Amino acid sequence: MPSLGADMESGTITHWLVHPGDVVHRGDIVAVVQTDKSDIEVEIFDSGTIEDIVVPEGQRVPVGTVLAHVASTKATPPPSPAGPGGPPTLETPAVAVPAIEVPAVEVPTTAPTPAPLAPQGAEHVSAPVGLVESPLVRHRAEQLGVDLSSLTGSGPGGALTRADVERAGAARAPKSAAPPSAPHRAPSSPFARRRAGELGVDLSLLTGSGPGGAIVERDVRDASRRPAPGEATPTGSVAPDQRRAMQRAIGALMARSKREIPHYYLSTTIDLTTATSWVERANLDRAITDRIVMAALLLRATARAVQRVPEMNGYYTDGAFSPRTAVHLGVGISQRGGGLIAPAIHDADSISLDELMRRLKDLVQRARTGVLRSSEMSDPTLTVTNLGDLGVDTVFGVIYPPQVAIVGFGRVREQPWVHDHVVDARPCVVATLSADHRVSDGMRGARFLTEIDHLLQRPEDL
Amino acid sequence: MSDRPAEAPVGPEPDAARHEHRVHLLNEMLRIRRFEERCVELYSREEIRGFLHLGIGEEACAVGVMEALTPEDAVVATYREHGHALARGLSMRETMAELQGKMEGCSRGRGGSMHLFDATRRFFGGNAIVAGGLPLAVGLALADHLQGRQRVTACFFGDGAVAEGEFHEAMNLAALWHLPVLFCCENNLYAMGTALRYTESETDLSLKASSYRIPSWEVDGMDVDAVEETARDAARAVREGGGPHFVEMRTYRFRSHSMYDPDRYRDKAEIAQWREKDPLTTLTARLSAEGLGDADVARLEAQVAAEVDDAVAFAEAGTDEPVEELERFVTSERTSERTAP
Amino acid sequence: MTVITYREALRQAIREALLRDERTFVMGEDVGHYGGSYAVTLGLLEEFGPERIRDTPLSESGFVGAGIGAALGGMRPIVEVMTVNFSLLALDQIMNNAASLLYMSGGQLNVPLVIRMATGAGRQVGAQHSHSLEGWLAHIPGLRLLAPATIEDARLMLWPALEDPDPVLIFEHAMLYNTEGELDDQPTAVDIESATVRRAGDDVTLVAYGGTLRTALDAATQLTQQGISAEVVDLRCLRPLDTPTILASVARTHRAVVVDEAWRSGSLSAEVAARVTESAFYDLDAPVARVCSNEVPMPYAKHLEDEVMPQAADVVNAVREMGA
Amino acid sequence: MTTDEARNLMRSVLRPIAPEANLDDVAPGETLQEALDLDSIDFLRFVTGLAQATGHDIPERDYETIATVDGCVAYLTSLT
Repeated sequence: MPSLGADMESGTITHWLVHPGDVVHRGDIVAVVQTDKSDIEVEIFDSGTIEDIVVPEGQRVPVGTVLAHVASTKATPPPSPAGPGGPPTLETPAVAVPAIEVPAVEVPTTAPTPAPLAPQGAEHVSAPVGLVESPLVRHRAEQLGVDLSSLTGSGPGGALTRADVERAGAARAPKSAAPPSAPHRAPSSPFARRRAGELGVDLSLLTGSGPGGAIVERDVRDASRRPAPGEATPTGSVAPDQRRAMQRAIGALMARSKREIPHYYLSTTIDLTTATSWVERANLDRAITDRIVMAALLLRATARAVQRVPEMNGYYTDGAFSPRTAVHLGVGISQRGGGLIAPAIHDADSISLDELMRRLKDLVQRARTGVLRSSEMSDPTLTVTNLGDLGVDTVFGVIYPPQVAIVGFGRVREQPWVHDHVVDARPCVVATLSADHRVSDGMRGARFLTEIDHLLQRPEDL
Repeated sequence: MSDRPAEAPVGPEPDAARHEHRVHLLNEMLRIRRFEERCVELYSREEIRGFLHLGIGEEACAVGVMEALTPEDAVVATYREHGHALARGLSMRETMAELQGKMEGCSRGRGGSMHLFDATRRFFGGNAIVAGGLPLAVGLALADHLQGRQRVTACFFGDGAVAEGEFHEAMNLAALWHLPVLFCCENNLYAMGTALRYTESETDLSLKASSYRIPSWEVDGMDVDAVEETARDAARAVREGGGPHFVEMRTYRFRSHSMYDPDRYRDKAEIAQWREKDPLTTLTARLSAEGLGDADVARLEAQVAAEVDDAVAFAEAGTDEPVEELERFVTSERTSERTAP
Repeated sequence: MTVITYREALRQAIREALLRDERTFVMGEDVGHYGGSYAVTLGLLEEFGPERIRDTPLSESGFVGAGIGAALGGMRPIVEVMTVNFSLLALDQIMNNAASLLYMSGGQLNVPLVIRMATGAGRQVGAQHSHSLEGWLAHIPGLRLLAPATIEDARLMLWPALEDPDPVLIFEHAMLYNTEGELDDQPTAVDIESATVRRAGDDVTLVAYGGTLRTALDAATQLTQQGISAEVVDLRCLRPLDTPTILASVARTHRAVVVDEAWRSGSLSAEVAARVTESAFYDLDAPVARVCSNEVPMPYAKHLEDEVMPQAADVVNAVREMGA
Repeated sequence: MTTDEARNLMRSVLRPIAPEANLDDVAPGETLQEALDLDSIDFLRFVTGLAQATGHDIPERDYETIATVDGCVAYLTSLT
C-alpha cells in the first residue's frame, strides 16, 4: 500500500484494474485505493507481469503492505521521452510495491472478503485490571474519611464511583454531625518551606502571618529564633505520633547498622582527676554563662584523638572507606520524652574549647526545640554518646551508618584507683568504642582510646 | 541556469548552435521530469514525506526563464520549485537529499520540498505562503536599485497568488519605485483545486499587471522556445532600466496539486488534451525534425537516469542532522562586531 | 549632559545610522514628506533625500516584505510600522519570512532588518491603535524584540540592532515620545541582550518594560513611604528574555510582581511569571502577582482608558496584598 | 524569697528545659538530674536560669546543694 499523503496510515483497495498475468508498464494505473480523504488511483513504478494479487478488493491495510507481486521484465526503450512516466529505468529488479512484508489483516471492513471479525457487540464485561480510582473519588474519600480498600465499586467493571464513596461516608458519619472536612493545612510559601527544611522548623506547628494565614519565610525565621530563655517552647515536647515515627526510623537505622556493620567493642577507664580540677579552676573565674562542663572536654579530646587515628572519622560507602579531614562530631542528645538524635558540632577539632562549649549548649537547646539545621543532622563524621550524664557507667553505642565508629562516655564517678601502688578514690569515666571492623581493628581502636586518655590528662592543652 | 552567456543572441542563430541549445533545453526539462517522477515513487515508499508539489508538465516555464538570467540575478520561487531549483543550477544530489531530510540537502534537511534555498546561486526559495515571495522580490530589487546594480530579480508565482493582497502590494511597490523585477506568473488554471474562474472576477491576469502600468506579455508556457524568447526580451527590458515586467505563462500541471489529491476538480479529458501539448514532446518533435535520432534521445535519457540514480543513492547515504543541532540557526551564529556610536 | 526628548533621541539614533552606514535606509508610511506619524523622522527627508527616507503606500505586508528582501539583498533597512496593531497586516512577512528564513534555509539566509513600531495606550485613540501586542511577536523564535524605556536606550539601542544579523523589532511606547531626560553628550554603547535593575530594593521585585517602567518606578517610590523596598527590573529585551537577571532579583527579594500593559492571558507577563515559577519556585515567599490591562478592547473615554491601564496604585496594592 | 516563690522560680526556669517536668513528682531526696532526665548541659542551663533570675552568681561548688528540690528551695530562700 503506497503512502498517498503525509497523514495516510492505511487504505482500502476498492478496485484492482489488473489481474494476474497482465503485463504492466511503469506509470500504469493498477488499482484504486480509498483513503480517508478520497479515492486515488495507484500507479506502478515497475514494468513486468502481475504474478499475484495479495490484498483483495475491499480490504483495508496499513501503508507499506504488499499489495501484489510483479515479475519484472527488461524495460523497453520509451516510445517518446514525454510519456507520462515512460519507462526510463533500463533494468528493474523484481520488486514488490513496496517491498515491506506486513501481515495484511487487522481492520474489519464490510468487504466482500472480510477478515475474521473480532467478537463484539455481545457485552462489555472486561473490568479493567488494576483499577485506579479517579482523582475525584480519591478526593471525596479523603474528605469523608472513607477507606477505599473497604468498598465494592458499582461502576463499570467494578470501579468505585463518587456515589459509592458518598454512601460509605454517610453510613460512617454520626447522624447529627456536619460532614467532616479535610484536615486543615495552612498554605505556606515555597521559600518558607525551603527555609523550614534548612532550619529544621516544623511548619505544622507554625501560624502564618501572610495573606490568608499563609506561612511565609518571616514566620519560619521567627520560629527558628525562638525560644528565648524563660519562654515556653511550643516544640519542646515532640508529639506522640512524631515520636513514634522517629523511633521507627531510628530502629530501622540501628537494625541496618547491626546487620551490615561488623562491630567490635573496646573500653577503658580514664582517670579524670586532672581534668576535673582543671574544670573547677577554670569555672571559678568564669561567669555562669561561660562555664565549661566535662562533656565538652570529652568531646574535645575525642575530636583531637581522631587526628592520630583517622580511620575512626569518615564514611563507609559502596564497599570502601572514605576518611574525612574535617571532624564533624555527632553528639547524642536525648529528646525529651524519648528518642535520641545526634546532630553535629562542625569542625570540633579545630575550634576553641570555649567555642565548642558554646556550640554544645546551643545544639542541645535547639535539639530540644526541634530547630536543627539539616546539615547538622546529615553530616556527622563520628558520633559521641554521653548517656553517662544520665547515670550509667558504661555505654556501647550502635554505629550510625555510614559512619564507622561511635564513642561512648559513662557517668563520671569516683572509683578506687591504684596509683604508684597506692589506692585512692578518683573521678573516673569509662570510655568505650564501637567501631567498624571493615575499617579498623582492635589495635587501632585501642590506640584511639589511649589517645583520648592522654589528651584528657593535659586539659590545659585542649 | 544556462552555462552559456546570458545575453547570447537567440534570433538569427546559426542552425547548429540553435539545435545544440535546444538539446540543452530538452536535457534540462528531462532532468526535471525524471527527477520528479522518481520523487513520486520515493514518496509512495515514504522516503519523502510532507507535502510534495510536482511541476510535471510545467518544466518549460522554469527552464525557459532561467535561460534569461545571469548568476548575479536573483530568483524567488514558490513551493512547487523543484524545477526552478534544478534549472537554476542546484545539483540533483543536494535537491534530492533535501527532499529526504538529509544534512547534505540544500537547506540542510531543514526545509524539505517546499523550502529549497541556495544563497550562492541567489536562489531565495522555496516560499510556501502563496504570494509571500512577491514582496521579497521587490525588496531584493530595491536593494539592487539602491546599490546601483544592473540585476534582475525573477519572481515566480502561480495564478492563485493574484488573489492575495501581497500580489497587489508588490505590483504597486515595484511599479511605483520602478524596480527591476521580472514577475513570472505560471498560470496553470487552478489555485490548488479551484479553477481560476471560480476565484477571479477578472481571469485575464496580464490585465491586472497592466493596471499597475507594468508591461506584460502572455506566452505559451508549454513551449520552451517561446518562454525563453519572451523571458529574454522581458529580462533585457528590466535590466536596461525599464522597471518591472510581467510574463504570464499559460501552462498546466499533469499531476494533482500536492502528491496525491483526489483531482476531482478536473476531468480526464482536459488533462489528456493538455498532455497533447507536453513541452517535452513538442521540443522532441522539433529536434527530430532537425535530425535528432532516437538513439540520441535514449542517450540523453540514460544520462539523466544515471544522474537521478546517483542523486537518490547520494540522498539515501546522507546523514541525519544530529538532534543536538536542532536549535542551530534559529538566530545567526555570526557574532557581529558591536561598536559604540 | 543634554536634556532631550525620547523622540529626539530616536531621531538622533536614526540619523547617526544613516550617516555611518550607507546600506541603511528608512521606509514606512509617512516617514518622509509628513515627517513621521510621531514626528520621529522629521527633517530626515530634507537631509538624506527620498531614496533613503522612503515613503511607502499603506501596504504593511508589502513594504515589510520588501524590507526583508532588501536585507537579503545586502541592505540594512529600518522599517517603520505606524503601530503594533498595523503590524498584524505584516505578520505573515514577519513570522513566515523574517523569522523563519535563516532556519529553513539551513543557516544560509539571514535577515538583518530593523522594524520600529509604536505601541501602547494612553492617548485615547481607541481599540485599533492602542494595544500592546509585543507578547504575540515575542512568541516567535528567530526574532529579537527590544523595548527602550529610557532616553538612553532610545538613543543607543538602534545601532546594535542594525548590527544584529537577525531581524530586530523595536517597540516604542507612544506615551514616551514626549518624555524628556538627560543624555550623556558622549553616549556610550548599550547592549541589546540584558534586562537591568533600574532601582534596587529588598522586599519585592517589580518587573516592567517600555511604558510600564515609569509605572513601576512610581509604585516603588510610593512603597518606600510604606516601608517596603521594591526593586525594579526593566526587561529591555523582550525576546530572548534575560531570565537570569529576573531570577537573581527574585532570589534576593522573594517576591515578584509583573507589570505589563498587555492583556494578561497568554502574555509576556504570563511568560515572566512562568519562568519565575519554573526556576525560582523555592525562592518565592508569595505567589507571583501580575498587574495587567483589563481584557477589553481599549475604550476611547479617558476615565475608562485610565481604568484599563496599569497604574502605580494598582502595583502598590498588588504588593500590599502579597504581604511584603 | 519564700518557699513558694522559690518553687515557682524553679518551675519557670525548668519549663523551657523540660516542659513536661512536674516538680511535685520529684521525691525529696532524688536529684533533679535523675528525676527529670537532665543532662549536664540541661543542668547548667537550669543553674544559669536561676542565676539570671535572682541576680546571684551560683558557683560550681554550690551545684551539689541545689541538686535536689528541697536543697534548691533552701538555697534560693537563703539568698537575700
